Amino acid sequence: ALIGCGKKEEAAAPAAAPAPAPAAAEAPKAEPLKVAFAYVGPVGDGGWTFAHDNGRKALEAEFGDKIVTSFVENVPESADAERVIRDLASQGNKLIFGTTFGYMEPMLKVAPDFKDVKFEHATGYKTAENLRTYDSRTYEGAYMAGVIAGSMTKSNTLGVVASIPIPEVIRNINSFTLGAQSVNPKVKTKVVWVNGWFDPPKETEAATSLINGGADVLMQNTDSSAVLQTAEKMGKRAFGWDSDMTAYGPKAHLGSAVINWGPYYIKSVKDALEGTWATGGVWWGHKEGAIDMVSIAEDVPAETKAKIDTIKAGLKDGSFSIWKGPIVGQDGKEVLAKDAVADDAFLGGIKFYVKGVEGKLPN
Amino acid sequence: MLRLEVRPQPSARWGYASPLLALAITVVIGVILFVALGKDPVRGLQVFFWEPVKSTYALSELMVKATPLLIIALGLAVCFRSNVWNIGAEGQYLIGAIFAAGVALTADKTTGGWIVPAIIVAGIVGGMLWAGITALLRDRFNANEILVSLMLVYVAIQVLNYLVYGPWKDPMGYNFPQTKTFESVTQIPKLMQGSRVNVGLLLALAGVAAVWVFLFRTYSGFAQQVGGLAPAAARYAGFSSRKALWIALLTSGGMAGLAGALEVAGPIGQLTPYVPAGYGFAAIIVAFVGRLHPVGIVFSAILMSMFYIGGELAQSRLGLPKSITGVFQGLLLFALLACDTLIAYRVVWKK
Amino acid sequence: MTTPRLQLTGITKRYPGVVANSNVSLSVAPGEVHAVLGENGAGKSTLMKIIYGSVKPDEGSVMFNGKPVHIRNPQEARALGISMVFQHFSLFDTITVAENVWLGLDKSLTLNEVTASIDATAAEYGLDIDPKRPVHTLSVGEMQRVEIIRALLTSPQLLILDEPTSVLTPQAVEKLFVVLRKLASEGCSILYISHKLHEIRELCTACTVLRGGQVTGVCNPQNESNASLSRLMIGAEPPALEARALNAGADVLQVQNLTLASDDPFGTHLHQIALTVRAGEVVGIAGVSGNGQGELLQALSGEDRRAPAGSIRVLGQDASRLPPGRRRALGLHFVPEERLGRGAVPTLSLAQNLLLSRRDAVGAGGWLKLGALKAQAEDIIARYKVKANGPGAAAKSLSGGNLQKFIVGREIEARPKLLIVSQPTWGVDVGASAQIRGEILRLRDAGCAVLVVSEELDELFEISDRLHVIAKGRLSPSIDRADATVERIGEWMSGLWDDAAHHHNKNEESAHAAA
Amino acid sequence: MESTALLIAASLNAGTVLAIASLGLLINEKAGIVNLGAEGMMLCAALAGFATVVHTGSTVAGFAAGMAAGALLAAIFGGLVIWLNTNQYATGLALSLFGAGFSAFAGTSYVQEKLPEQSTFAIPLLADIPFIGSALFRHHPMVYVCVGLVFGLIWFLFRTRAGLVLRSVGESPESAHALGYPVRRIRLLAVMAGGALCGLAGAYVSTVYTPLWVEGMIAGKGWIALALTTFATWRPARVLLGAYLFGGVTMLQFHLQGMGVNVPSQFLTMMPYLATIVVLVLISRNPTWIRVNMPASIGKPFYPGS
Ligand SMILES: Nc1ncnc2c1ncn2[C@@H]1O[C@H](COP(=O)(O)OP(=O)(O)OP(=O)(O)O)[C@@H](O)[C@H]1O
Ligand SMILES: Nc1ncnc2c1ncn2[C@@H]1O[C@H](COP(=O)(O)OP(=O)(O)OP(=O)(O)O)[C@@H](O)[C@H]1O
Ligand SMILES: [Mg+2]
Ligand SMILES: [Mg+2]
Repeated sequence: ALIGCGKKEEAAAPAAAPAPAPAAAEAPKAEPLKVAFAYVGPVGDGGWTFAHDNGRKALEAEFGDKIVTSFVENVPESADAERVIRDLASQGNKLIFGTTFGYMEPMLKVAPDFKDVKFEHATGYKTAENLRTYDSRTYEGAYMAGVIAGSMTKSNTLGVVASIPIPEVIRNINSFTLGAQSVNPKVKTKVVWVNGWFDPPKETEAATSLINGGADVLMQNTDSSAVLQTAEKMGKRAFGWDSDMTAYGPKAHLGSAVINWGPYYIKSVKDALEGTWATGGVWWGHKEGAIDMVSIAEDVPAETKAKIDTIKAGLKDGSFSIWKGPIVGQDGKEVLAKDAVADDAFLGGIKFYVKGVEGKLPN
Repeated sequence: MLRLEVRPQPSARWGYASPLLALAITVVIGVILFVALGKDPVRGLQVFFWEPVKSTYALSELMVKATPLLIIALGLAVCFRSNVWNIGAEGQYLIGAIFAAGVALTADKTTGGWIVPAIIVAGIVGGMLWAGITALLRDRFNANEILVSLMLVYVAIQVLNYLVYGPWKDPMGYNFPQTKTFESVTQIPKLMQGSRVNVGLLLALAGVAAVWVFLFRTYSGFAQQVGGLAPAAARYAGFSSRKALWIALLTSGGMAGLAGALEVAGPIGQLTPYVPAGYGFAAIIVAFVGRLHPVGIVFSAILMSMFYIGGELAQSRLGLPKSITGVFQGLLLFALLACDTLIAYRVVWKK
Repeated sequence: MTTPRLQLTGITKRYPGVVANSNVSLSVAPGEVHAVLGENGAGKSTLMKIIYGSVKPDEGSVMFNGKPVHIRNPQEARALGISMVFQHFSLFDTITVAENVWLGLDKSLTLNEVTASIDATAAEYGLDIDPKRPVHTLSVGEMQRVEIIRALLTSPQLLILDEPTSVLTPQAVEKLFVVLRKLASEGCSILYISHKLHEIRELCTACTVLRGGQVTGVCNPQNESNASLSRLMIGAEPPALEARALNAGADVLQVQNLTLASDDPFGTHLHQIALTVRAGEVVGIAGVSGNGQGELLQALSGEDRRAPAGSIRVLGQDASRLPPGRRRALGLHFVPEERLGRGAVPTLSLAQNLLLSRRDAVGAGGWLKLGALKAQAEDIIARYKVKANGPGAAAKSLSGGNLQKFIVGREIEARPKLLIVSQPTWGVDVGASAQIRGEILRLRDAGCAVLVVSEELDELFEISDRLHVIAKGRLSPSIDRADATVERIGEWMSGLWDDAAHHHNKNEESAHAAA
Repeated sequence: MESTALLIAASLNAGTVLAIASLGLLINEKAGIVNLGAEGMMLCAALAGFATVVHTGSTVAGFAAGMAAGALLAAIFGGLVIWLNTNQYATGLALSLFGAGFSAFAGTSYVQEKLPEQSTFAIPLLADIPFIGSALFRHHPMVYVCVGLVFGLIWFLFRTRAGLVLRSVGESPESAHALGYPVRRIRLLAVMAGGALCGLAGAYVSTVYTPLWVEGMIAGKGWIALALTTFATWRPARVLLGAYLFGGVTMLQFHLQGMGVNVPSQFLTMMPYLATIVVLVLISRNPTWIRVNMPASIGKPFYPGS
């Protein structure tokens, strides 16, 4: 089952207090493992934090009374983060997930003081003995969305409501464009930056502006459903992002590029329980079940759907690479030679638009 | 009918009792709220009023949180007492942080300890400059300072974003929007091992004394306040309202900038888009709850920090959303404003 | 005997710490012009507000045309036929005359109908006014006309006028009296409040005197003398001031060619002001308020520092651009007309208020010597007999007269070489007025130059050695008190003085004509 | 061409939110009260409106709920400021803070809710006129209601006796009191009317403009609405014009980005705020202008001596 498919009942479930572990008393076994999450947004953002919280729920479903989970939401990426994470560690949590880039430095500071606690940091790049990093290949979802968008656009103009110009977002815009061009070489992509992850009215305004500018299929790399809703209102098409957003725009929805953190969290807890946890960094994609394109709209041509299935299969068995040369940059210069496959270092450092993306990359 | 009647003299007793009454009202409403939400009220109060002070570590964290609030609120007290409504301290705090970061980024392995004072001075200058814009527009064009200073907060946030996404981005940082972490020599010296409290706390306490002396023991402090209490009297006395405006804004801007510098070169240690944490706005409440009095502000900064930390703890301990902090802060301020009426008026029963 | 129009019995009104009215009874016959006389704070306004329904009495009853009434608010009063012109105008500056009048009427008239009736009433009573003008463009006299028209349009049976003449020129007062007599002859009763004895004796046929909230006498003022009324009012005759010889010395204040555009859009521009005050003399400036007094005083005190260079000299030094503090250092001290908010900060203590104009208790580096400050305040309180709760009392807790005594004391004790006083006894009772005037004259005899700006001609005649009149931003030539008459000064107040008295050249005169 | 029309349309829509709130604040201020709590009232109203639509499915009910919420909060503010004489600025700030906290707190269970589908609007015939049709005649009715509100308010303030009374209370509460008008009650009504309009604007944001609920979703619009009243020197028509201009600048930043204008997006994001400052400066330079139009008692407490 796809945990990314957000169900309303799940979201409405009361925020998780550390559930009393009734099993602990009966079971002669060891204490349950205490697992904690620090979230950057509200669990109900319907996007990034929501997806992480679905992962947490998947953990509870998988391990039952062997673990106890808790979370703190809305932890600003400021000096407060360190206190919250330190508090979680001193509360006896043995595995702590920090789900945003901004917790990297605070976690680096706390980790050495709690050698027996394992820290996991999403989207960062610095590690320590008891701190490892994890991330997901969101660009795979963006690419698949691009394929669908390329086949559905009538104006040959796509729009992306982009959050902030970090490599991940630029990579997603590029991948989206590459996907579209793979089925429709005439496609152009317009990008509007809103300089934030979560600002629904602004996302609405940006989406409106893109549609006014001629875009008829939109994707967003922001965390709310506002873009999809705007497309719905204005009679255009769009995608869900991070979680399944079909319900927010049933007519506009073309598919949702979801992140499914469950599998990784399950693996991580397993590592911790079995004593096999070791530092490092992982980057999971469709292959590991972390990324998917779901709820594809019925009016998407069967041909395109088939192509998506091929891509998924190719990603799974490793026979297909999204970032494979020749890839030409916006300025017409080749950035990836023919048949060269980009490695993770290349992907992690993308600072250019590919050909077909309009406008100048900020800075 | 209950009526208000002016007291011949403001009541000194109610001056002290009103904050306590306001706090009591807030606590009562809090207890009702806890019960309504099905939470144990005793546990709830514990989380807000006991856990944040129960250990040395907890206390030290309370101080970390309270220090910037205290510093900014002190400056705002001077400002509000002068009847200058600077509500853009958040922007001044940010620009202070940016200036401080600008200096901190020049440090390398060989830099000496002089860099710390330089960082602090840069922060103060930054905050002053930003507040100076408001002062200038108010002085030259009579533009409303409430609105200008507020709009400048949004501008400051974008300046910060521009820098961390652009020119100041850590070249080794995988393009993430943040500067490199500052060299350890730039770190504001900590007061003791094992806690994050730094000399900022001492600066804040020195600020309390300085503001008290300025306001209540110096001629210029007197002149400053007359402008706020009775502008025509200030003109009559020959106290320049322009000077008062500039002093008010530069003081509060400088203090906010100082807080920004202490925060980036202290607990944060680098410039990120998340430096704006709302301290500038919260400090407005701190200043009011502290009656715009330096000593009162010490207590209100601590109280406000307890609400913040309590709000964090209430999530992991009680499963309450963090926004409960804002509810309590707003309630406290409402209650205090209402209770303060009792200082100047007494309630009488009249048919 | 006819039923009285208004009959008050046993009215009592208590405020915290003050009994404003105590067992007051009063009766007004139809068509009678009835004076209510009393010094400041005697309770006159409070009594009138009770009649008009804006203040509720604690005890007592009101009968109107023989029927007991409970007037709960001004609307009800107006419905009964009671109208009131307040001591402090209740006009709105930014809206027009017609709209102002409209707001004071309860009938469901349209604005156009109101405008028409204003024109009609204005014609009938000779109260000339353009209903379309915004109120802020009116002179004070015209504003009062608006108030009176507003009252008349309700066709009142009882009209209350609370100190209507304090802002009028003597000629305007005469005109007002004509209107009031006409009204009375039509059967309208008038309650006329004033502490100007000669006015009451001229206009009124009955008089109720209040002292400390109590009725101390009922009489027909036309049968009384100033002295006898005064005795009823304050329980004693006002101390007479003996004439003193003039012993004028060197020029202390010299003002020439002071032309200054007001920085207030609704203000008066100053034009070619010339003025000299010598040591040991009191120079008075008469005039109806709003004719440039405020602007002139601001320029002299340094609150406004835009005066042309060289236009204001103090002891020979150019002071036109100096800030107030530097002028004080030259010996110029100033008592403004607004006590609360300008002369003193309402919420601060008397001691702290000393710091506004005195720096005696300021030590090195601006350090405040609180002990010295307190002692100084105590000294002034004792010397000037200020009734206050000690040097720590907030300025706003003092009565108007006591605060004025404190402020005058503060400035006089600074040993000024030039004292400028605006409205020295405005709203101050007879006893305190006499004390303040006495202090001013003592200062003059000690060789200080004194400039007094006042709207009370009696006061100016009493203390000045020479007089000027200010009108429309221009200052008349000076006239010795001995040569001045009320008629002449009254004429000058409308700006009609002989230009030939000044040595103007032709160019300047044509400039005047153009202005 | 068409994209310009759409830019205009989007600007009008964005401006409508600001205009409605700002007109409400204008009513407040005409009576002499400044309510810095606009942001908090709009947030609570946005939640109230959203929740009502979730439960009833009726947008109109949502608007009504938003107005009620706004008026209720305004009444609390008014009670403190008008009867207890608390500092208007501080009380307004408290309301802003409380409103933000309370709406976030009470709204947690609505974050994932969504609203029933909404119909699109077009005025028959007019909507089909090229350019003008898509610029002006395809809006949610609220956009036209807002224009109507402006004319209604102009009529009320400057043509009716009640409006004159309201203005006179703002001009000189002492005089109005002396003439026997119930100043405090009038002020309270004005404050509540202002709150109701802020509430309407808030509910419009959460039910139509961006039909969802997330905490803090008003994102500074309340503050800009406050700036607009000064900006417009307290004239309703100028408020509308200013709001549209502001909406235009907001939309323009995205439009320029879409056109590939080579300026860091942060600077474009700054534009609306800088524009506000610039206009404030231009307006405030002329003190006469402000003096004649500004309610004289604005921000000052009034306590009638009993
Ligand atoms: N609202 C009030 N609250 C408390 N005391 C008041 C109030 N109004 C008037 N007083 C007091 O009541 C007394 C009578 O005041 P009132 O205004 O009636 O005097 P007045 O005779 O009209 O004086 P004036 O000649 O100065 O106008 C004064 O001592 C005054 O201070
Ligand atoms: N509106 C008011 N509210 C409360 N107290 C008032 C008010 N007006 C006056 N008082 C108080 O009443 C007392 C008398 O004030 P007021 O100025 O009327 O005195 P007064 O009798 O006119 O004396 P003076 O002749 O010296 O002016 C003072 O203590 C003053 O503080
Ligand atoms: Mg008096
Ligand atoms: Mg009176």
